[in-house]
Amino acid sequence: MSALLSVDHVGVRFGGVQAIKDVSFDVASGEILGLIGPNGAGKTTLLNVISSLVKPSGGRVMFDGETITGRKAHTIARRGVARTFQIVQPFRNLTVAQNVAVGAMFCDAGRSATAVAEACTEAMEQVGIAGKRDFLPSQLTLSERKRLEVARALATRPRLLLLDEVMAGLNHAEIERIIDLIRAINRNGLTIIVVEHVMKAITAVCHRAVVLQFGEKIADGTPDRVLSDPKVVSAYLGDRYARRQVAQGAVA
Amino acid sequence: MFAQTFVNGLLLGGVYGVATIGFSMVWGVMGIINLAHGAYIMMGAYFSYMLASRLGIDPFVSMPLVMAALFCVGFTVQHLLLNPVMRTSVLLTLAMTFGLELFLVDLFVALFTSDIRSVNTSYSSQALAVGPVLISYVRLAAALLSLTLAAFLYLVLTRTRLGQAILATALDREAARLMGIFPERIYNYTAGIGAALAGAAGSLASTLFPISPGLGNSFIGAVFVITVLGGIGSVTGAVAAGFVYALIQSFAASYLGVNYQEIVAFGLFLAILIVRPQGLFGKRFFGEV
Amino acid sequence: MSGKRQLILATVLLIAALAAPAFVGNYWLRVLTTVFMFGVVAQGLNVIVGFAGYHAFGNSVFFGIGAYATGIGMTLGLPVWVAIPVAVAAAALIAAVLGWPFLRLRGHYFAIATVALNAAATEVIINIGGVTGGAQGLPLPFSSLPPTLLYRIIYFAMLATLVLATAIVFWLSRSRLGYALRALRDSESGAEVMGVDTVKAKILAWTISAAMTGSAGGLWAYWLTFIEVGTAFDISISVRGYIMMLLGGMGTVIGPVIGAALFQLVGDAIWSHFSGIHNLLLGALVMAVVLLVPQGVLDSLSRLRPPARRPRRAAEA
Amino acid sequence: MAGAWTRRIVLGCLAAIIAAPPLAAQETLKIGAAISLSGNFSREGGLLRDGYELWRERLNAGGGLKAGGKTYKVQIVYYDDESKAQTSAQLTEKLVSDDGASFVFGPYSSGIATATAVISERYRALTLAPMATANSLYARGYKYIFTPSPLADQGLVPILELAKGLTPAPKTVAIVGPDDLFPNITSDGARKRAESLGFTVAYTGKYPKGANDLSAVATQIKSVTPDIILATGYVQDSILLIKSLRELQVSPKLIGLATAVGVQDFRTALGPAAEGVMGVDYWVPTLTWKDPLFDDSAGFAKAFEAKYAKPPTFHAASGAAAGVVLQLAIEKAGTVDPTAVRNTLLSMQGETFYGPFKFDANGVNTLAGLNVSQIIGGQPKVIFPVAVKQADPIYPRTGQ
Repeated sequence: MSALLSVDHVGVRFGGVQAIKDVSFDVASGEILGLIGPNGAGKTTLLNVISSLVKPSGGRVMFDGETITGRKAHTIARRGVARTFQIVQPFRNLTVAQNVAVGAMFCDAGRSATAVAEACTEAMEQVGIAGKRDFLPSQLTLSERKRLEVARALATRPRLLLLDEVMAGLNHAEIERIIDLIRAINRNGLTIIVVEHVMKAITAVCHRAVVLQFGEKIADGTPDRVLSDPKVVSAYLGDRYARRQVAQGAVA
Repeated sequence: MFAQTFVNGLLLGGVYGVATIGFSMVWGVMGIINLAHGAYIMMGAYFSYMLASRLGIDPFVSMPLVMAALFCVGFTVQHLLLNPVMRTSVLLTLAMTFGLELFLVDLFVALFTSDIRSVNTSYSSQALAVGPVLISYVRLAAALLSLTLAAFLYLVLTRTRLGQAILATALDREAARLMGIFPERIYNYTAGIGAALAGAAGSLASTLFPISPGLGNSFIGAVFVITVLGGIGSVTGAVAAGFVYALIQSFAASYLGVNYQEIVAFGLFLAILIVRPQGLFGKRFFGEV
Repeated sequence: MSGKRQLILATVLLIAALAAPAFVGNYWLRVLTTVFMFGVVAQGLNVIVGFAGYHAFGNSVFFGIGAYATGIGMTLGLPVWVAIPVAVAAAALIAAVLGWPFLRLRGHYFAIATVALNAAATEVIINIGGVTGGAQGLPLPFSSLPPTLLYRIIYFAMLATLVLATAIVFWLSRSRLGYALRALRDSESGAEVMGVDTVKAKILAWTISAAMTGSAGGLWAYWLTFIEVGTAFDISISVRGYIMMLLGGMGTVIGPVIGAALFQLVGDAIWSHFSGIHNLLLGALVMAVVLLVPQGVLDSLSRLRPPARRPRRAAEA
Repeated sequence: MAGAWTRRIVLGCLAAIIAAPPLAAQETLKIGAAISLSGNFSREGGLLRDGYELWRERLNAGGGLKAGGKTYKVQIVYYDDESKAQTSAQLTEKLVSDDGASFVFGPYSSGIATATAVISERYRALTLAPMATANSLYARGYKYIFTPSPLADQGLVPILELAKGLTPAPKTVAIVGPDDLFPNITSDGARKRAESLGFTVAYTGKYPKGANDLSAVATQIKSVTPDIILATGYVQDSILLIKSLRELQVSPKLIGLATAVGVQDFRTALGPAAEGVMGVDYWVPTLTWKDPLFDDSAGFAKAFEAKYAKPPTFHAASGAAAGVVLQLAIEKAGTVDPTAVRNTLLSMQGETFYGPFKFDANGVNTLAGLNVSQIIGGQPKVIFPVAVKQADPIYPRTGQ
């Protein structure tokens, strides 16, 4: 498997705060990578660097063999990197179908109106919101809005999908549906980075996980191995608790 | 001339500061650009004038009264006119305050005619001579009172429960609500305080400038520039920027020519907006809008 | 209101406007011309505010630029039909150049920056003097056509400009650019990560907006034959346009035109009966509109329609 | 035009119902006036209207206007132009095309008048513009606009002429004013005249219109210590300027304003600081010119005070004088056809209480003169021209 995306010694500084410190990892084509860490670890910032909403102060990001650092966000989107936002950002005054259409419209300039409509319908059906196509986002449930977010991203026909906490705030049944959805879209060959707090989901869908703490990468490996790493446990639960857990061999 | 120019700017800066604080605070806390702020200043000046001409109360003495009256105006306007609109869209408040400004200015034309009035005190023309530099007593008093007011407001905001509630609401309205603060009530108080400060500025202006219903218009441009210069919502920033603005204007007028003072001010304003929208003096005191 | 209804309404209005000169005197012709002029200004604002969500309160700067460029062009000997297009191009070019720094500002900051731009332009025109006439104002060459003919020509020219502006907004409402603008209005980063070149879209929108506003200014200058900075760069031109756009419904195709007609005609009715206090009443009217029909009159008329078909709401900060 | 006719008929019927019994035989002469009753110029516009109104009332009370064997009642249709050129133009169009006014009384300020003159010109409606005196307006070749008042470039000239004869002879002059159409012309005119009279113009300054503080101007003026300070501003900024000069203890030998110091609120606003300030006035109550309607200036002042219970200002006087000029021209022409009246105006010479008039082809009154008053003991006293003076000038100025 060749690397579709490589994050190469990326650092981000906001004023005096080093939000990301020298983080490197690769994502292979077809892989689902989990990106986890406690609040404030810099996960969303890292996604922002990949989709170029934030400029890194050091390092670079390569996508499909090309450096994309410093490119405009929309050109990166057009190259095939799609994402969702942790706090959903639907276009409030556009209907569900129009929301998805924006994604379909701009990532391939040559697409005809019918092709746009087809891509829209396909994306909405895939996430299961086709029945709500004429609703406004404010009329959707949270779960539906999260799926709308995914549908918009899918409509851009991406090669890499960045999902930022699409499960946060959802109930069990809804989380199951999203997990099924992620698996299904991955089966179509889409590479995915999942940022998530729901550990069950990470272990269920990810092939591999990267752990960040205070902007630094502290672990990288299969979900099971990573989650039993003492450093990771202490990052989440504090040092003393971690030592005890490791001693008892009861992690995860 | 250099020293006199410097003193001119310094003396005026305080009044500019007071004229700006209320506007800046309302903008910072609620996201409302109150275009009627100039009308509030004008109303303050008329109240002072009335008290001085009818009852013979010196504007410096009647200022608390004027501030109380304007507090009520600001509070009521916020409660009846602005809070309902804010539920729809914050930017619509701009249209609302535009309408209010038209209404108030014309109301005062109808009440007082557009005759020009002025408060003349016995010490109006007296000045303290420091070497070749003259310091008008009225201007000096106005400048010192401005600083006192700004300091007082700063203490209210940082040391009282109301002040803390205002700051909390500015930072995060929803979080404030969770903490048991009713944002709309805080908005009423904020608007009241903003209007009271405008009233104070009007009071001071009545001692320095001729009074007419258009008085506020001549201030509102400066108020905008100073707000942005000082950082939106910042009390200390507004005062500091008031002095900076007045000094720049004073020097631009003296050394480039009086007709350049506005172009320099607006140029500066645009430059700051584009290069440093958080204002000259560091971070915003209140939350992002 | 659905697109179809808007189209029917627009057609009816257009026919009425085309027929009007046969029925009304020169005064009403002038009133209607003023309505069209503000309709163009409101449509210009609709593009940048209603679609892109950038509240350009100081758009009157392009009105002034259009007026002054036309005035200067004509005093230098250009015929009016050359001077106005040149002026429109000048307004559009200035918007395109200034768009890059200005449109990086958001919300209130952008709104205020445009106001400052308008004030700065005023000062620049005064201080340049010479060809702009400075504070003395700029008289345009006096047309020798008889008033009835001249004012009809201006009427139809203003109407044509309004129709063109409305057609552009109609095109925008269904074009890719329109989608891009509405998307970035609601979420700029959301639009960016979906492949929308937001910088280009915004600058394009402001350029279109400036061109519309500039053409209104150019025609106005020719119409009035004497322009001063205070009247050409009067901020109340764009504030009025803004209120008209709100009144009719921002982001709709013909809302701003309806708003212009309502506001201007009601305003005229007010000052002819209440001279001296009309600003008081106008202010009260503005407050009432904002308080009672903030979504615009078109929207209020269509409240009974199924919610999902409801036109866009007023964009929020 | 059908719409206009419908409206006229409806309005006509309404008017007939209301006004039918008393007047039927007499004809009406309609004059249009779009003036500022709100906005920046509401105050001056209101004063001007007072003058027009007084003329109309007095004329009608005396039986009306007689021309060619007919008697006309004069009706003036007023609209508020909001101090905006665009609105004024629209209303002037309404007046001449819709309301059927063939004569127009001009608005306050040259800027607005320049926008409306083009319309009355196109419709050949004769306009008398007593308060629009910018030279540029009368240099455009318009045929239908006339002003009984002197032009703006003369605005400060009489003070300079007066100063020339004073002892100790003043030498240096500072000229300051807002950057605006009318003041700029006055300023240029004063500078040229001062130089030709042998004064040294030590300082000329323009401040932005609507400036809220003039200490910078006062500081600059102080640094050149001129003998004479001339200000071209309006009432409000003149008050501000004098306050600022006073605060910085700038005390020249002479302060001269292009605006009338007789205006009530000028004196009340400044109090003792107004003492000794000179101002140019289009009209003063001691003038001895005669006309058949008001007799002389004292008669005008009396009639004005009887109606409005306040002393008249030059705005009102110029408005009433414009009415008298029109009245004399119509009576002489014997017709109310505007073009005929215009030709009469060009050929005739006459006088009103306001002063004598004889118009050149551009509509400028070549005989117009100006007066100077000074605040002496809290009251405005006429000091120039010598023939009508009430007091000798106090010079050097002693007021503080």
